[in-house]
Amino acid sequence: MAMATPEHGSVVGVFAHVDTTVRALEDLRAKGYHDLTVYTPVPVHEIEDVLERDRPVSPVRLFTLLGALTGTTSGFLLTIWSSMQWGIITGGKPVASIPPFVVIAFELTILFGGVATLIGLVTLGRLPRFRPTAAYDPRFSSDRFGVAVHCPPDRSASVRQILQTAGAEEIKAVA
Amino acid sequence: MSAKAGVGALGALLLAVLVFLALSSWSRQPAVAQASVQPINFPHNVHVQTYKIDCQYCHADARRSEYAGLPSVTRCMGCHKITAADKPEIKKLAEYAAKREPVPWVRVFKVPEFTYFPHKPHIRAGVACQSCHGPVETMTTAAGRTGPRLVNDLLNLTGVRPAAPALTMGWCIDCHRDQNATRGAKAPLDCVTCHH
Amino acid sequence: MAVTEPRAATPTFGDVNRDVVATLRTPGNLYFAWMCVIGLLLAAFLAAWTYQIYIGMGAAGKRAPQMWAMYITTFVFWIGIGHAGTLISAVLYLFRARWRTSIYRAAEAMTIFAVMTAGLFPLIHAGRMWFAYFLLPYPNQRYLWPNFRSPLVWDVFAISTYLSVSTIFFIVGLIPDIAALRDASTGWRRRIYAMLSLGWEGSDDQWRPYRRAYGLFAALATPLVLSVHSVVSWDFAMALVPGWHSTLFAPFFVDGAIFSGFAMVAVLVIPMRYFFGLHAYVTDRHLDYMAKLILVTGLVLTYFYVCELFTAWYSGDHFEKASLFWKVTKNYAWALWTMYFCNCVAPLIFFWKRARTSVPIIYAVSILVLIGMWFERFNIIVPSLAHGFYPYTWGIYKPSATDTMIVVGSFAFFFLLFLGFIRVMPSLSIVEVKETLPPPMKERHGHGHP
Amino acid sequence: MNRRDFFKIVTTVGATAATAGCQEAGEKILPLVVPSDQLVPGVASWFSTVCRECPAGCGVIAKNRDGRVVKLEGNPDHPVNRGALCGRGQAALQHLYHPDRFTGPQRRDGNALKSLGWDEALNTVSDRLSQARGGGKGKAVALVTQLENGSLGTLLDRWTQALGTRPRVTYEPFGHEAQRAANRAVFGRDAIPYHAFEDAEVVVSFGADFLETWVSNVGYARGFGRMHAFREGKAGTFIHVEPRQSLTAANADEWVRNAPGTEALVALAVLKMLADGGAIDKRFADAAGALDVKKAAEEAGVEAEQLKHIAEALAKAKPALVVGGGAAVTGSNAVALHTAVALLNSALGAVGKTVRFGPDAAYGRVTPYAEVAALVQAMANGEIDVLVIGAGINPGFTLPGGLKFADAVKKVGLVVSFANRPDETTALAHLVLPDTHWLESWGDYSPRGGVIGLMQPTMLPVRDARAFGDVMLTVGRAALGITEEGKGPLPWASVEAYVKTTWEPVVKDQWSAALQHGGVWRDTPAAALAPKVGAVAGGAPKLDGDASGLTLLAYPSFRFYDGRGAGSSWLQEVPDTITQAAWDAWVEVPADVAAKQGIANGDVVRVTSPHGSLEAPAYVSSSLHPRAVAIPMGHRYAPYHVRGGRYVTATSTPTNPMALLPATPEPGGGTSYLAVRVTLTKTGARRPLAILQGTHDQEDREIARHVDLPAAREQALRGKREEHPDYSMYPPQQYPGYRWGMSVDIDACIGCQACTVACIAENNVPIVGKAQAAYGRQAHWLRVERWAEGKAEHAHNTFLPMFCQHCEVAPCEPVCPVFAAYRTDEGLNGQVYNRCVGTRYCGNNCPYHVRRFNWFNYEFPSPLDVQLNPEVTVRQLGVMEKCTMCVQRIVAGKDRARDEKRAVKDGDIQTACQQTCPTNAITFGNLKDPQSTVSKHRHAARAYDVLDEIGTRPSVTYLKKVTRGGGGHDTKPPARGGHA
Repeated sequence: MAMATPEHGSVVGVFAHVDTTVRALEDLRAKGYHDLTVYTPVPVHEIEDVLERDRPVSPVRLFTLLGALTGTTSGFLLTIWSSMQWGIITGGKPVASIPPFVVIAFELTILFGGVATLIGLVTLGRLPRFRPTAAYDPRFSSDRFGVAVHCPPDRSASVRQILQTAGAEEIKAVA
Repeated sequence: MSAKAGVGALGALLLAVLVFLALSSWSRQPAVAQASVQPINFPHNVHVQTYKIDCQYCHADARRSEYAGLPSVTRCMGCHKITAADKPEIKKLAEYAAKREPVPWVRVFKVPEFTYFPHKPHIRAGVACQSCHGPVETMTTAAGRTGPRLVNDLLNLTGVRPAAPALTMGWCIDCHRDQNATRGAKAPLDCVTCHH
Repeated sequence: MAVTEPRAATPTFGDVNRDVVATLRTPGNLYFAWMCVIGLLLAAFLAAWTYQIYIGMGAAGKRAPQMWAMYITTFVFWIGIGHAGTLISAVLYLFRARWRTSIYRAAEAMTIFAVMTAGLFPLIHAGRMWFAYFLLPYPNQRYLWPNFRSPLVWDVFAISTYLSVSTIFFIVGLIPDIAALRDASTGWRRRIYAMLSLGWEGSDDQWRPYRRAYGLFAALATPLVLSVHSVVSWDFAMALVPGWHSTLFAPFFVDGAIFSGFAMVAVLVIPMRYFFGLHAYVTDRHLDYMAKLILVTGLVLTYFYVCELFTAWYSGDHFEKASLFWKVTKNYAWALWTMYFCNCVAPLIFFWKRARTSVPIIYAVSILVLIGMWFERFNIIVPSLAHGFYPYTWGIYKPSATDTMIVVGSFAFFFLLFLGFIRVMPSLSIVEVKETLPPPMKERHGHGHP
Repeated sequence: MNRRDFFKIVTTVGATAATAGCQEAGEKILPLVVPSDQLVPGVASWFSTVCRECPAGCGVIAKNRDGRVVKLEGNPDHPVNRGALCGRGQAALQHLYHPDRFTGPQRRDGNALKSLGWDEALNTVSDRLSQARGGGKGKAVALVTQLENGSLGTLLDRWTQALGTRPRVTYEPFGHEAQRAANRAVFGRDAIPYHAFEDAEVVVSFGADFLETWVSNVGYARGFGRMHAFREGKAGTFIHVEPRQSLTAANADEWVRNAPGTEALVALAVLKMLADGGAIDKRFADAAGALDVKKAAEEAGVEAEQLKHIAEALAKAKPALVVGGGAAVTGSNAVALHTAVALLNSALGAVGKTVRFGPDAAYGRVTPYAEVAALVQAMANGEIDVLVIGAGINPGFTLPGGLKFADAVKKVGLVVSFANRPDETTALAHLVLPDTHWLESWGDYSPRGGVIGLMQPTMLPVRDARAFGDVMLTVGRAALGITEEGKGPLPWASVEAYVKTTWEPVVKDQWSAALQHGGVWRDTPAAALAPKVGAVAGGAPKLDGDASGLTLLAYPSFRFYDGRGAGSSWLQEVPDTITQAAWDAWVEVPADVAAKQGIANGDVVRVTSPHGSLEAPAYVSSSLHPRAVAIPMGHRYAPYHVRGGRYVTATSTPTNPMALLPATPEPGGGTSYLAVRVTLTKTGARRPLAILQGTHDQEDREIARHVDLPAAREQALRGKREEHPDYSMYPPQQYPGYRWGMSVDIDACIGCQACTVACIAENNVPIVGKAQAAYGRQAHWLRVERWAEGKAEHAHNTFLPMFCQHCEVAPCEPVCPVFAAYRTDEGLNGQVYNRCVGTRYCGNNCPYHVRRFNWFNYEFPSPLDVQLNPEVTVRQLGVMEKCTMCVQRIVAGKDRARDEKRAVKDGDIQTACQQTCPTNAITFGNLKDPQSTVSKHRHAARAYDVLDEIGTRPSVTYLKKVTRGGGGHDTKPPARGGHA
């Protein structure tokens, strides 16, 4: 997981191609640079393969599971409890008639699951961001790939070297 | 954020449900507001406390009718021909009596629309007037804050359930349920008893 | 309106951004002309609705025995339309059908707007719509709760869940695209897009949960798609009315919904492709696939129709048989036969490959299918009620000006939302289209087209 | 405190309880000025009086709540109606609170009427009267009133004597003059006897519509119910002879459709057959003379077999009752018919048993129509200077067109009408002095010998009005030059004073008891009378008009009588049970004729006779005799019905069949209703009728079921109901207290619609108007359906009152999203208006379609809103409503029982429909009490649930109709499934 530490600056390499980006990443990792942020216009398998190698699976699914379970529980709780409030009989059926309540529980399962997933996405992706990170470049949303390497200033030359060799179109240092 | 947080969120939600259930069982009391403006400044406190007149002496229809009834001018004059006849408020009363006109009292208590509320069974069941009308014996002109209020509704919407305001449905139900539970009364909880 | 010439070559990542941004240029006069028509229809819709609220439901042509009529018909119609979008984005996503990418954004937008349009109808339909909030479960001073046994309450839950989850799904899909728009725009637009994109940057720590979440949304939305129209169908299936009380209804409705949904997608995407010059993205292959889907769902629907007839006959239920016989032969027979023609016969043309790639034929069949599906719901509701259990009340429903205006106005409402959307948001998913393109490589190897 | 003050109660308390709207700040409560020991605000008081909607004179009790009458019920002690009331009686309130009622006197000003003061109005009349007297033209003063045989009548007769005017004329359109003439001839009694239907075993009617308007329809319907309805294996037989299938005919076990005008012939043929068969004394055969039965049958268009059957039934009966002559069959041979009927009764030994002279009907005191016609002639000749027309009658509408009353009236110097709302007669009057409504009046009325009903005001006059008698006393004294009360030949201050004076010797100190009781009644013995047998000429009636034309059957509407009831929107909207048409009038056209002329339902046809013509929409009837055309009388609209198109749009041409009739009376002196042949022309216009019933064919749905008499007897002995298997997943509902239920005996139901009107009155049911009713938006909680079986031209009809079935497994309840429809723990289907959102799902899902929706905010045009029952919510736009089993009465009944510290007993609570039913077809009670009538009905052999195969388990049980064998039509129901 990449975190820009304030005392460190970043060196950003802008790439036009996937294979060059992958090469830069492989090289950086080989040299022991793990504090990387990669900007891509689309998720790219090749890049993900490099990055995901030593990372755990994203925990979004836990949010989904918990949300969904909450939904199921509250669906049944709400329906059964509120029916018991008056105990009104309709159509000769028992007051707490489970089959119809399954529908409500199901819908709440999906709803809460969806909302929880959204919450997971927002928290884990640290959204919203009100100010762009320094390393970001508008081209990254179109057709360029970016590799930001967070390193102390004294290592930046070496990083630049690696990026250059990999085939970066442009290299810049940001705060 | 982690799985721990998710468990925490679920816990918080369940807790919220419990708190909400707890709040739901708040008790009920008639709300009192400032006194109404009436054509004659009728002091309930004097009549009830000083002269120990029973409510139903004047509101004589309560025990036999849907309405509690208001005393006729003649009945008022029965006492006030002599009693306090020189007071300005009584002179007003005497004027109505002389003109043979009813006193245009202003309504204070009114149940919501489409609701049938008969006094008779409540009197028969021994419900004190004050349970619904508040401590009228301490009031000058009758006062009551009744009916649903926006603040109350909004609080309800947020899940906090404040005590139901007087003369709303929840308030009636609270009392009926309470009476059935504590006194073994047979206060009906059937919708059509009041809504027909 | 600028019509961009189709470009033959495979577009690059940059082309995608440019082409999509191009769709957001100031539109031409034709667009504004359409908007004027829509505006007028909407004004009529609002006037009719206001009148109906003021004077009472009697303004609409409802009566005993048709206590429900065109409003619920149109409600179910729009809910059905709202199926294709999520089906394309979720189910086809899970099945990794990559051809979905170029149409799914439009389809999803259509879904949400269709469900929003549909959502108006229960309100329009309620005799005291100002008390519609009684259907929501919230603590209140009356200590009253909705009746969770009522299919209408299920509807409230199903539709609001569907709308919420679809909207979340839709917005999540939009975020990276809005970021792209942000980066391609200036001034106040940029600021708005920046806010809407939530500061999306496309960094690997964002893509990771994003991809995961997207898959989960798809997994949640799939049973939801199937459940929503099932729940709507239970509005009928749970009732006793002959012609309604059938276990067939849930799959029958879901299939019909997909059927009409695809037709509506075709109706929307074909002009979009033409006006926005998106031939490179929406190719004849896409049309072919959609036509095939329409054909398949149409055949399934025909099977259900046959089942319905067979069940009525084979069950020996007197009321059911009488109701069906009446529907097929009496006052509303024209509506039933229109439906059979539009839904069963018209799509058969797609057995010919040339029809599947002919834009006019696809367009015409899609419109017929939409008409047919509207009539399907009409046939379920109005004629069934007209010939129910009790002969005393048998009668014929006549639409009034008010309900006609409201039904027509609902189309205006839908198109207002849709046309507005395609002017301000990318109607093609930038990210997903790029995903299907070969990624830019310096050396030729790796990905090809699926 | 005097009586006036008694009602001077100003209170808004009651009025606001029922009406919708926002809570207004500063709402006033006005208490009584003087306390009252008789009246408690919020508690109803009941006052008994006599219904004057027709001359039958049923006893009525009026429910007064907070000074206003809100409901009428039959007086349970009154010997005529025993608590029941017909729809017209129930709807009298609509005339009391009629929006068109005049406020104070009116004077003609061109085409309009203008208000004027009472003094001026009375002076105008008295001046004119004294002028006439002074000029020695006392005989130029004529007084026409409705049938007033009590104190008011006597008072008015004194008035005519004192002023030396023409004798008073009592005008009743249906005066039964022919019957009187026949009884004069046969028994020497100028009277209409009491017909004891209840004691008969077999009733044969030759056109007498005794369940509709004939003489005393409520009393006779009660009697008929007791005689005819199946009870413990006993059931009487009823055979009806009439060319049209009237409501009465539809109730017959055997309806014989004869050619129009041949009732006398049929009656004589039956008499002859009886005599020839030796069942009766041979001498009665003389009456029939040389009549050939076969030929007569042929002429009458009936099978000889049917005549034989009638004769056999009569011969076997112990005792029998023969009645004849409804207005529709009263033609130039009406006296012959009645003579034959009298002879039949006499021969069968019915006189003294089921035909009782002694307790004679008040109708016997009506001035024969011939004298009315003579008066009109005198008017036309300019002999009349002052014409005073009392309240209740509308000669401008009800006199035959051939008499040209409107032209004759123009020759009269001063026409004074006492009608209290505009009608065809006030349109001709110079001065209108509105009479008080009978519910606001003092008086008395004797419906039959030995029974005198007392009338008292049940509330203060709704509009500025003065009692007819009071005004006549005032103007009479003034015309006589007497300025003070208490002097001269007319000393009484008011009718009230006169009534009290005349009753003083009768009741002595029992005045208030009599008032409370509703009058005094004592048994009058039946006279034994020997008949005088002479030859009767039973030939065809004389008919004016084209010989190729169709015979016109003008018949009194059971909803409107002669038009008196038509001012009520309740009665207008309640459909005619046979046609199920509401509001508009129609021309019943035989199917053959319709097919030939291309006439469809709703096509406007012009009906022309030598005396006039009318235009009305056609109703194609397959049961009407192919040589006849039938038009109901009494169809007219009140101004407020048509104003602004409220309920209907005004028709430009008359729809009143009286316009087609000749002036000539029949030999008995009565109006000749069966007197013309008419031609039909299709005008090309269309005016669809508001027909509320979708179809009369139940398509094998077994909604109305029947069982034949032997099977019913056999089952009754076994005494067990066929139980329908119950397939519930769930345990049955438990009822901690009561479980309310109802039962409807469709064998007893005669389709009179009284229950529908009572329900409207009790439950504030709104009126929607013709177009809305035709479009399935009628708001009735209760409807009386007619289901027809068998051959179309000879349909076998069953009447089935349908209302909320209060199902235990109610389809309406679970679909309601907000619990507005739910099951109470006393077994009702509650409907909570406050909660209703108006999704109408319940309305769709109710298999019986008895739920009603408020499509609009229905209005109750002032002052009709004063009638609204304060105990029942007036429903708002957008909510569903339906029968509540009169839950307000249940609440009140339980309250009464609790006051007395006991449980509710069977009979404590009566629903409005049950209370008014003349034949006791409807029962309400506690199903948990095995001794209650409703429980017994529920488990009776004849019991069934409508649409039981759906499994709704209704709380309303129906008892099958019992079909009697014999007769010309198939009585077997089409068998299906396992139900008998």
